Amino acid sequence: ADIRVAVAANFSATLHALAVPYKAATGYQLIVSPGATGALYSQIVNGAPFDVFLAADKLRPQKLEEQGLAVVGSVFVYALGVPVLWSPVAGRVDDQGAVLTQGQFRHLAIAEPRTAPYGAAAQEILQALGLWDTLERQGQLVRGSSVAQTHSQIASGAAELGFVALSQVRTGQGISGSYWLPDPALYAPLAQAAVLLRRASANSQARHFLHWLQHDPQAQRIIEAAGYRRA
Amino acid sequence: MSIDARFRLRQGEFLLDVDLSLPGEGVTVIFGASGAGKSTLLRCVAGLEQATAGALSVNGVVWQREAFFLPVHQRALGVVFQEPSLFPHLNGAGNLRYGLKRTPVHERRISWDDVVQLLGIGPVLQQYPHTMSGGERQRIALGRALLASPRLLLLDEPLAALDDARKAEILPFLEQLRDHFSVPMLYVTHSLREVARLADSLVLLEAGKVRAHGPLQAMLSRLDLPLALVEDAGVVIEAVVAEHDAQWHLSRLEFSGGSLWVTRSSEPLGAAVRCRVLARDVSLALERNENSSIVNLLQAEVVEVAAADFPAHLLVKLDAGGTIILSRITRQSQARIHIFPGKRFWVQIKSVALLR
Amino acid sequence: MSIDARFRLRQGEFLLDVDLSLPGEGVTVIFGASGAGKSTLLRCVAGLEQATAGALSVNGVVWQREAFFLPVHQRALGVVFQEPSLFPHLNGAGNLRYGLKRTPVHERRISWDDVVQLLGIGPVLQQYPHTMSGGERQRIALGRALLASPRLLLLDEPLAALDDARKAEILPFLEQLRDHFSVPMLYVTHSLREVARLADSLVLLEAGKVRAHGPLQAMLSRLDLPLALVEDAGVVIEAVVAEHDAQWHLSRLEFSGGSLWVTRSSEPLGAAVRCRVLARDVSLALERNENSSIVNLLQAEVVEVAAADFPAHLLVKLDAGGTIILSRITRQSQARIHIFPGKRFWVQIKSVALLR
Amino acid sequence: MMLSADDMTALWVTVQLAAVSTGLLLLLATPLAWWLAHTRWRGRALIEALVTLPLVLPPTVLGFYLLLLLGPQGAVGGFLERIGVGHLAFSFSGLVVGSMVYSLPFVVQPLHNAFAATGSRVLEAAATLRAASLDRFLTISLPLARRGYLTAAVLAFAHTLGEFGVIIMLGGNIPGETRVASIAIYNHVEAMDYAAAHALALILVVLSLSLLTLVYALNRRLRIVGVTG
Amino acid sequence: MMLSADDMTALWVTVQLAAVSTGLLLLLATPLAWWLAHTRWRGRALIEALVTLPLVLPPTVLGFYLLLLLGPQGAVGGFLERIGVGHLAFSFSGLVVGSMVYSLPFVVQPLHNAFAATGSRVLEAAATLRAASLDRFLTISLPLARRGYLTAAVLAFAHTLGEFGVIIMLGGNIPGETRVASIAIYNHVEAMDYAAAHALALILVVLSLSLLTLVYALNRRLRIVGVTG
Ligand SMILES: Nc1ncnc2c1ncn2[C@@H]1O[C@H](COP(=O)(O)OP(=O)(O)OP(=O)(O)O)[C@@H](O)[C@H]1O
Ligand SMILES: Nc1ncnc2c1ncn2[C@@H]1O[C@H](COP(=O)(O)OP(=O)(O)OP(=O)(O)O)[C@@H](O)[C@H]1O
Ligand SMILES: [Mg+2]
Ligand SMILES: [Mg+2]
Repeated sequence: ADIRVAVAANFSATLHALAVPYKAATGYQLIVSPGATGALYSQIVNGAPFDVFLAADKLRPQKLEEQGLAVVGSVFVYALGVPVLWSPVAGRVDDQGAVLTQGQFRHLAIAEPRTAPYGAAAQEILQALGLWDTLERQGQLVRGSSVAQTHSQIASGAAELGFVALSQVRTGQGISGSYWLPDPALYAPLAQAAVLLRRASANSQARHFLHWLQHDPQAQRIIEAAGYRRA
Repeated sequence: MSIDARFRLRQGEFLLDVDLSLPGEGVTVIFGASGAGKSTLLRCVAGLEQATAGALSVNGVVWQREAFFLPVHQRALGVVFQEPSLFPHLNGAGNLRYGLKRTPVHERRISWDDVVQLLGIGPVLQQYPHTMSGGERQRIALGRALLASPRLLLLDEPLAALDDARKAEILPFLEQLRDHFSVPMLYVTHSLREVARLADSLVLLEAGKVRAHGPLQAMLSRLDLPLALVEDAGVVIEAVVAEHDAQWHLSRLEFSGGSLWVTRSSEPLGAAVRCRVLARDVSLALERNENSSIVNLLQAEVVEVAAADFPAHLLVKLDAGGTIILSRITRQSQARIHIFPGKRFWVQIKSVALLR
Repeated sequence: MSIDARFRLRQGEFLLDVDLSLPGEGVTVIFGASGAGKSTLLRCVAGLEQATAGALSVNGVVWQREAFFLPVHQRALGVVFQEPSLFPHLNGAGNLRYGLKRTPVHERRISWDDVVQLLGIGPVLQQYPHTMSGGERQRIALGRALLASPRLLLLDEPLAALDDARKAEILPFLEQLRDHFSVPMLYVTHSLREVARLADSLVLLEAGKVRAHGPLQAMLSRLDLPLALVEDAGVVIEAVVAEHDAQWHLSRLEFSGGSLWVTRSSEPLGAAVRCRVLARDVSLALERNENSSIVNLLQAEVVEVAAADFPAHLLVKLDAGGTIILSRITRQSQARIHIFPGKRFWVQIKSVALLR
Repeated sequence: MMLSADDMTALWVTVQLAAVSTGLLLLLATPLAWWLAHTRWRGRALIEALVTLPLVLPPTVLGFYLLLLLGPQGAVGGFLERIGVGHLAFSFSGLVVGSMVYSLPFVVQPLHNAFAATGSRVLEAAATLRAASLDRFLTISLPLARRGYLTAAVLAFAHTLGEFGVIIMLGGNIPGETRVASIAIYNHVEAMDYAAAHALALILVVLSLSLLTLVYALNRRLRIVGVTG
Repeated sequence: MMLSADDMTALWVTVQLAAVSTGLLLLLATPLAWWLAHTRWRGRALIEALVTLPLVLPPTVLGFYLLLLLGPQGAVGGFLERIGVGHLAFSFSGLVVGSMVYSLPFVVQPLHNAFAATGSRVLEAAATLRAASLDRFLTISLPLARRGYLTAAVLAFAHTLGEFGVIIMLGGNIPGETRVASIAIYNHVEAMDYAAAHALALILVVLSLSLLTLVYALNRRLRIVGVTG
């Protein structure tokens, strides 16, 4: 009665929140293995015993599908990530993002654009604002290997501000500090896709969970409350 | 019964190049200056120098020959190294037990109690080597080698760090090993006293080569070897106990050239014993002189007169009824009482050391 | 001029407890059985045992007192340890230079060339310690200590690993240090020959305590100390060169009790020299006997007769005009020629070793 | 401070992993270190360098390569799969292998140094006392290399406790099997549950500190002598 | 095989970082290791355990705590900021500090062992030859601890080459300043650019292997003796 879920680290807290009502409703237990999407992908290619993969992007689930490691047609987007420019210090970030142009900071933290979707989004935003090259040239861009690391770098106070996931900073009490939500037009949507893995193709529970994740209203509510948008 | 050893080993500038056939029983002393190669020779015999080209057989058993090389641990050896190599993590008793435990019970011939008592190491059995004195370490090393009941003992100055009293206790024990257990020994020492006491034959090394070797008596009485020149030069006489004198605590020893009175021997009548007569203890007189504290008088004929190390001295080799005796005299005496080959004298021996 | 040392040091079961006032010049020999505490005493003097309760002053300079402790490297010492502690990463020359480099130029009194030549260590200067023979290591250690031009030498059996010939070369060098450079030495040895040759005073240690100490002559002529019992027992006589005999290569030494002929001395007439007369080389006669190779005859009066280590022997203490001489005789001789205190005899000395 | 049951499990897996891989590593590294200390072969330097190599790659990358090697399609994993043992990825055994590879240099180096420092004199003495080579090794070299073994064990154990990159890649963060404390901490951090992360880190630190202090104190107590005795 | 300019830069930063932090670490660890080898203080075991502690935490977590400490709001970073030096987060100097903390045990342990193995006899002999304690240290202890220094340097250097967790957290992956080779490889792997990852990994491995082999071979050539002489 266990479903093994490999989940992109940024979604792991939300998945834990989902697991509780899911278990209550079905009796099925989710075994959660968080990791970097790229690492999880490599592990699945090399035989990792996961039933379901909740990635941070759409690319890896699609690749697994192409490689025959996932059930064809099972890919769907379960959430859209929302990048946010954030600082734990109240008033440092204005709600127009003007702080970026005024340059009142030494370090701006982002996730690595090549490997983390939130990093890629941050790059697109900064490029759209025409700031990328300057910041890059002046060595002001600090990259974490994951968006969680970026959050740590900002939370520690070492970087004054940075682009993180809304899901990371939104709590039940709202968002502490100051933030700016960039216009979604500035970046490509951060589609996070799920896929049923081949070894679970006959696993009805795993299929049930994916169906529940995609369609159940309670699941949708929890995902939105965590700071994601609906697909 | 013999130990045949042929080695050629280069170490830096030094070349050891020996081809020896030594008696397979008794004590062979290796004698030579510092750096002559004594320790290296023992290491070759022990099999600790692997690179050695050579051959070695001990009483008929081949230990090394061309491609064949018996590993050290299969040679029933006991080695006392020049610098005691005790095991630092074992206490005195642990060190002693090391070889003992590895000796099959039926091969054990040497008793723990004897070794501990004779070497006087009871008090340090619980101590670790770094807390022992130099002499204590050396005695533990000796005991360790003995307790493995070796069939060949290689001893590299085993008594150098010990006082005379302690030496006097250990030497008879080594003699016992040699005689009762017939353990042959190769024994490195700089002490002529130990040579005289223990040696049956003698190898004289010089710069890695054998200068001379042979039975003890023959070697000691050769005037052409440096042995004759040292202060303690002298001969060793093999004799038989002929009489015990209870009143004066003396024993009379008989040998081919006459007889000698020595300190009372514990050996029974008829036993073979050995005594040492130092060249400097021997004086020559024209007449028999009874009114002196010198008790030992022999008649002998001068065989050879040779220069000694000092110009003032001469070495005289005498034949007392077939037994060779050396005497160190001054040139002045030679002139005064006319000492030359062929002439007979009364040989006065001030002191005779009974060795066995 | 004196070395005042008081130490109390416990090491396991062993307790060193000494309070000594030693002459601040010349050689003081520390004598004692293995484990008596000789090395420990030297370590205390060197300052290598920090935990020591005690006091030490060397010729007026305080090295240790209650709370004060002069660090080892500020004591102008030379130490030769019982087991040579050469620096394994330096070759022979590097080891020799170590102390030399740290000695201010104006304090250097001992020449490199002398040391290298006298110790015969030229051939091993480029070798590293692990390739040297035991004796070579010991000589390098000695040279290293000497080249630091110490004001006090602590020598722990410095010649134990050496052959007699080598010893005979080194001893005069040590004497020279003592006399020309007035370097006092504390010298541990088991060799009575070295004692006689070098010592000016003697400390006898037993189980960590001082059994006896005093000037050499007094110590050697005491029949109540174990020193008198060993085979090499004998006295040392201070004399003056009175005559040289070119023909016989002899020199005549004069002292209060008469005169002795010895091997030709290189000292000029009038020089003070030292010679050694072993108890077993001394015989007693009722009459003067000229027809013997014994050249040295003295007249002396018996002072004391004591038992020796063997029941057959007696030790006789004689007074030859103020100079004490020991003789080892047999009980039989005593009975035959009636030796007892007060009686005068002709003392025949078979051999006299000229020491200096 | 309360730990979740999951964290307790992770801690327990960690301790097991560290103990097992340290133990095995000491066993396996011993002959290698011994050989390095005694061989006169000229190619030795290359082997020494190879031993150090696991340190040079970033742990995750090393983990990645190990995954390729030990996974079902890898040379080793595939072979094990075929002979019925099963491949090593995502299993406790796989983690043990990974930790051993990664900690290899910390074990080989101190042992190598310890064996080299023992010197040949005592071994020669043992040989003359009828001890064959394995016997000599067990009764002389091993006890005299005690300090080296302590260092090796401590470094390997501590390193495995804190290891993360190799383990997450090769083990896959599976609760109860391959989720160790370091990964649990990572999970907390990724989930922004800093309090839980700090708590677990603190417990890890306090436990290790007590254990290490105990080990070092015991070692001092048992210490007998330097090698030169 | 062609490397991108970025990768070349990262490689160069890596080498600089490894060289500087290894060098500084050897300097700083020497007195600590010496003290550990010679003190008889009972609390020594605790200090030994503390030295090992950086290994116990997962590198990213250690990096996080270091970031807290060295960042502008940290005790150390804040102090440096006030005296005008600037805090250490996201700078090369910060990386040096981080690497040093993380590699501390690999340096202290071998040096400690080497100093302990030297034994007191040669030091006593040196003292009797007028060498004061610093002099003895420089002329006797140091050369006799050569093997320990080699091990320490190799482990610290190699470990810094492969270090990833501490560095990315503390350094922030700034090209030309704090982006090192390990991060670049990691990124290639994560981005599924395996060719680039393999290329860079291979270069790192080959470079290290050559360097280490050279070092070990030279050491063999220079090797004079064991400690027991
Ligand atoms: N690796 C080497 N390089 C150069 N010379 C060496 C080497 N190994 C040994 N020797 C030399 O070989 C000679 C013989 O050494 P060995 O230890 O056999 O002498 P020994 O007769 O035992 O002397 P001792 O009485 O001083 O102990 C010595 O002069 C030593 O310097
Ligand atoms: N830590 C210790 N525990 C127990 N006994 C010790 C300790 N350290 C030294 N001893 C003992 O102290 C005694 C004196 O040692 P020392 O080295 O001074 O003797 P020594 O007179 O130089 O003897 P040798 O002539 O054999 O060199 C020895 O019996 C030794 O066993
Ligand atoms: Mg020798
Ligand atoms: Mg001693």
